[in-house]
Amino acid sequence: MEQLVFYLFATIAVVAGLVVVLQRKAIYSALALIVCFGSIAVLFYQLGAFFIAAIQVIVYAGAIMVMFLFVVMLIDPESEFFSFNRIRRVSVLALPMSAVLALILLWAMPVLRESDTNSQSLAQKGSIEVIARSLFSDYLLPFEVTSILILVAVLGAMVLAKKVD
Amino acid sequence: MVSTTQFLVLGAILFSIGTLGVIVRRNTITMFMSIELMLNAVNLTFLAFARHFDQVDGQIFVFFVMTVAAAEAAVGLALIVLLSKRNDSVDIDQANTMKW
Amino acid sequence: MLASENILTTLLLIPGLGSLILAFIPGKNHGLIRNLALVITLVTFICSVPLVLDFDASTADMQFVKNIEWIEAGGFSIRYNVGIDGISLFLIVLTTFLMPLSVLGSWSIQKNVKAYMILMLLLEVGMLGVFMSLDLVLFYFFWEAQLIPMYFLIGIWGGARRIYAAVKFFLYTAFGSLLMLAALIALYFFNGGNSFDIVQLTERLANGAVVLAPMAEILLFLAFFLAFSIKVPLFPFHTWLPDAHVEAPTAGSVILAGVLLKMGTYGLLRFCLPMFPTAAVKLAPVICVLAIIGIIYGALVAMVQPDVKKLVAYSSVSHLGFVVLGIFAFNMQAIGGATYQMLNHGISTGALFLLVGIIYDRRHTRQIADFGGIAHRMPIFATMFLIIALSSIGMPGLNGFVGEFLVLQGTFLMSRTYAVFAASAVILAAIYMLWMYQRVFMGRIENEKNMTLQDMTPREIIMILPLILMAIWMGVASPSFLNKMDVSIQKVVDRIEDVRTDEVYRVEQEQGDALSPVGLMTTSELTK
Amino acid sequence: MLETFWILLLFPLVGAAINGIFGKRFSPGLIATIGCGSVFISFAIALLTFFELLGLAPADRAVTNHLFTWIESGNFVANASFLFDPLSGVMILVVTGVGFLIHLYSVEYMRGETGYYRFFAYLNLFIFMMSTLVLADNYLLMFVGWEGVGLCSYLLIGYYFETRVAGDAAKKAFIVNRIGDFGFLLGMFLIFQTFGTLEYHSLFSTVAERFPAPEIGFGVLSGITLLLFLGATGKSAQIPLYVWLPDAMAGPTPVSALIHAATMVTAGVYMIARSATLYSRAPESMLIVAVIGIVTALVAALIAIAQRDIKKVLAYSTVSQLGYMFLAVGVGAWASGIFHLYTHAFFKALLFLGSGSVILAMHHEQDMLKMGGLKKYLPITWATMGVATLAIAGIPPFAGFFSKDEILWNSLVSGHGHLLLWVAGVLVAALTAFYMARLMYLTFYGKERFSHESHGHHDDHDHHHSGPPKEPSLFVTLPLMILGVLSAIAGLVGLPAWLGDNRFEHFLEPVFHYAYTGDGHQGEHSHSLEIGLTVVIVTLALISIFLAYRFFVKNPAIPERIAERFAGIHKLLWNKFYVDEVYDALIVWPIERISRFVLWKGIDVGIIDGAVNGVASLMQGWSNRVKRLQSGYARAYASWILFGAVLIFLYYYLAN
Repeated sequence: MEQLVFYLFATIAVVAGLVVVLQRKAIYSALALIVCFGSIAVLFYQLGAFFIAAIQVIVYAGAIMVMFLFVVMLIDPESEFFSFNRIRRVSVLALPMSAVLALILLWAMPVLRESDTNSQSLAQKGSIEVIARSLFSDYLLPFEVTSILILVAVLGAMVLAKKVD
Repeated sequence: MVSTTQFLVLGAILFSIGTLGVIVRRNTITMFMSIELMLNAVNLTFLAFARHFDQVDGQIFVFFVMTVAAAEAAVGLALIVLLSKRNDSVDIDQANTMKW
Repeated sequence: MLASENILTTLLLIPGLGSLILAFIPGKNHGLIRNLALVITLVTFICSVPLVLDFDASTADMQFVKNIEWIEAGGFSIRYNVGIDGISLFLIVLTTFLMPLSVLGSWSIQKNVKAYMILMLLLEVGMLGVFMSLDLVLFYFFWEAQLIPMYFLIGIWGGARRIYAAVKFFLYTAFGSLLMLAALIALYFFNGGNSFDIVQLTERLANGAVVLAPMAEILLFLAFFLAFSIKVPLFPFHTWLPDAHVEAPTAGSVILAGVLLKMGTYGLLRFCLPMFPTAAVKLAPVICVLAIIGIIYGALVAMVQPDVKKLVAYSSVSHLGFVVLGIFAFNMQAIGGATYQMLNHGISTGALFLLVGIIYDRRHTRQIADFGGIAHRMPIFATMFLIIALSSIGMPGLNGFVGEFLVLQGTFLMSRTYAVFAASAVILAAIYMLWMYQRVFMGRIENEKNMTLQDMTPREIIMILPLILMAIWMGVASPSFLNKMDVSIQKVVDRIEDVRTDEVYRVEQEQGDALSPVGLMTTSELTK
Repeated sequence: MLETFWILLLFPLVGAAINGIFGKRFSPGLIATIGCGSVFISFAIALLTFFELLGLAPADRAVTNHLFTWIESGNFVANASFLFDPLSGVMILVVTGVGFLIHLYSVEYMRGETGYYRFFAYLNLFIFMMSTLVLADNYLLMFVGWEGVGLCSYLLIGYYFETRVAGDAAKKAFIVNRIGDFGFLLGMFLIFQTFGTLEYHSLFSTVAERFPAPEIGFGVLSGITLLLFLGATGKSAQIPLYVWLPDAMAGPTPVSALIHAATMVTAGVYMIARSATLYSRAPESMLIVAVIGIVTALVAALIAIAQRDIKKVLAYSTVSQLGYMFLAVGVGAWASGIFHLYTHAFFKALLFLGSGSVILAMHHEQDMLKMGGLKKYLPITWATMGVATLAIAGIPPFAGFFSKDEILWNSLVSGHGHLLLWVAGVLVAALTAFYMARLMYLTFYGKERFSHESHGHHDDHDHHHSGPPKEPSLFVTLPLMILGVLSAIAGLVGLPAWLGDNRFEHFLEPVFHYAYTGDGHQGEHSHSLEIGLTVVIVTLALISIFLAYRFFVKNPAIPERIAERFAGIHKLLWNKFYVDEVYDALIVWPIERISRFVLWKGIDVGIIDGAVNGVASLMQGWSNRVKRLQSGYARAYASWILFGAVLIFLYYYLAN
């Protein structure tokens, strides 16, 4: 059952990913990406990261992607054709190189002893409480810094968006 | 039970797809989305290892990656808007002034 | 007045803080800035006088030492360690002496006076620091620190090709100093990672506490030597000098020739000889030949220069060749003469550049062909120029002669051939200086623009007069300087002699007394 | 005065300083008073000291004044200390005495010049330097004076610096002198290296100790003496460095008289006499000195015959007479050399001053072919110059006769002498009589070849009245008369052996105490031989004068015909054997060209800077290529990142 779920959503994720990359219209790409994120969220859940899975749906698929959609609608990008005319030499290499990258990543995959996998405490580990405890003790400083980062990002976005002429 | 390796393979595939997208697409927004895809692939790997080693740190890290991604998206999209207004296009190849 | 250990620090602080004060003065207030800079440099000079008065000429140890913690981390220790001996004493005084004069010589600067003066003061800090540092890292710090103000002085207030000249100057020097940095660090580790203390290191190298492999010694020597010889500059590393001099503003040239070049020769005396005597002895023939080439070559090239400043610049190459030759002749007269010649060159070439600056301010050209007969219009200027030119070509009774004579005599004791070639510069110097003098000052005024030239103003006379008096004093009363250097130089010479005797001994051991080796001959010649 | 004779040096120095710094505001009278007064005081002190010296026993006649240590480094010490002994006594008297007279002369001669104060300052400075030279008690201090007089000579030759000729001549004089100084310097180094001191007394006693007999072959002493001699040839205008002296006549005439006739140019002779101890032990050098001396004398005398410029004739005559002096010291007749130096100072100074008087009267015309018949206008000048001419021609009982006779006699009979030297010497004596008589006849006799109107070529000197030439004032004629008297009688202090006692020689003897005199042949020859030779020489001189009379007064056409007949030789002589041109082509031109085109443009700019800039442009070239990677296309950058990442992964993958 678990395997079935995994393969189902993994396939959806890969296909959706390919659509994102290959689709000419940005709006379709965005929608495909949402699908992809959703299926990845399922996989997160399967990994026991319940909290992260929830955030994935809420923040990523929800907030960020909506922002993307807004932008797509706002500037209405023209359809794009695959063309290598500008930087032919580099782009021609892109596909094989991506393939090589994938191959290397697969080849280099660490051989993990599955027996080491410790899934007894999945529920505990993934619980909000565990994460929160860690976040507000060991990772307090990075956490706070992140808040400043977001603040800066918000301000930056505003300044940038406003600055036109 | 799904093994860690399976997740890692999936992560690798997704990452490569994202990479391909960044390189071949000229549409800035699509490039951006490809980057998000790559980030997610990485997140997947993080979580796989978190489970594998039974540690919460991986999840924390994913949390941070997401925050950064959000911030990045905010600024990045603002930039895209700006760029499209300036160039009347979201074609990345038209924004080629950053060179010698 | 001041605790003796604090004098040197005070010397660093006055111009340093002075530049800070200048930073807070409104930039438009040119007059105030100039006068303040003058006062600051003068005060520095006055504070350096006690160094000469209180200097104990009977010891070769460092004096006025201040040694405190600077950067300490575990066993790693970089200290603020300053002090002087007979070699650096007068170089410091020379620096403080030339600074007020160069500030006076910068009155015609109109562009961004404030930044200019601040850079001048920082430059003084850097130069003084180089001469008084007793810690390798501190030395390196100042060595690099003076580079930056000079770079800007040339690059901002220079002539038409100033950028090229500034970059060339910077790259040449930086190239050398990087090698030196590597050598410094190597020395630190050879010293057992103990300290960067120059005095301690020299002693440990001398008494065998630190032993360098022959190859290591040669490499370290070369690393230091290259840095210093570029600075000197020794042929064939000299081509940055004419460009830098020609493009630099007057004061820049004065400082460059008067002090900066001395840092190279000072380094040779402070590092190369006492620390790596064996390598120095081994490589001396090559270096001496380069120095002699520089002497003759510089003079010949100076002869045909159409630009007065470039002529003086090439003459510096020639003069500094004398200094290097003297240093590598390894005896009292030669090294004493070389040290004296450093001061002489600072005085006379500094004055020459100031004088060229005076005429440049009036005519905005330095081409010899543009002048001629200006002795009519500027008799005082012509007279002063002549005195300084004579001092530069080694007229007895003026300073240049004493140094040149001692160097040549010392060289003669080492090798007659070298001395003969080097002495030929006596002739060449007369040719290039007097030929230039004739073309600039004698004859009728052909160029209409020269008809309205004004003679020197009181400010300019005040600027040159101390240098002339100094030239005469140093030419007549040389013992008042040489006596203070003697012991320190003797120490360097002794160190070299130790090595040479060892070397001779070694060669004797190896060869028996079947053949008399070259080294033996030179030593026996010396001891005769 | 013996304890403090050094103060005589101060007066000219102070005089020079006062006139040099403040003279511009002084009246000419004040300037002249300071200038002449300071030298006169020096002369008076010198005279006093000299008489005190005479009061001492001959062996004690060497007094040293130590002032201060000048240079001290290691075992090298040079003091500023001065020595008064018979040799320097004679020299200082000549220097300050003749110097004073010439100062006096200049008061009138230079009147009205713009740089009056400058002139007197330089002249005083010269007296100071020359006094230093002769009074120094070590070689290094002598070198100070040696260079110092060179400098003053430079300044004074270049006095009329607005003319190109003067500037060139000044520079040439200084540079040629410097070539000599190069030798002098090396000589000093060699002395110090060998003997460890430069101080006369200790040096000479050491030399006498270490070299009891002359060295055989070419040794260290020969090296030292030849190097010093190189210095002497520069200063005293001997072959090969004599070329500067004729040009030096571009300076004012009093300068020519003082520096380029009476004092400075004799410094070389003085120096060799001073170093007699060294020279007498280096027979090879002695021979070279003598040969160079006599060859110079001959060459210069030949050139003098064909010159038209009155001062040029005198200049070559000086070179020639200096050659005599070198012949003297070259054959070991030190005292004779100094004796000739001493008499020559009087009559040659007189000749120059007289020629100055003529030039003044002729409104700065120096060509003798444009003079003639001046006797009736300038009687005093004529008379005094006549005395000097007789003196230089060696006609008894004038001063030159005694000194020249001594030299020629010694060149024949001394240990270093040779018949050839004597023959050449006699030839020079005859030539000297001839060209000097020519000078006199062309100038004072025959037709007047000038108009009475203005002759001034130099407008700026035209402060003298036009009209018939007339004798200048007492300032000019007084020195002439005093020198005339001295030229006539000065020789009497050194009578030849057959006439009595050579007191001059005896007086100088203690100075040459350490000189080697082992195998001298003097005294073996009879007085009758000496008298006979003297008669021969005097007769030859008289014949020469007669010939000159025939040529230049009686029948002026003869010289022209001779000149036409031997056009080649005449041209050669007129152009001074083309020595200047040869030096120019062989030395000056190549050095200048090589410096400019090979060293500067070739090596400096071409190779060294070329290499440096080459490295820079190589870098630039490569970065020009590499910078294309920076295309500005974000996707390209991304591809490169990917490429790099792949490489890194590959590396790790393959490495494991």
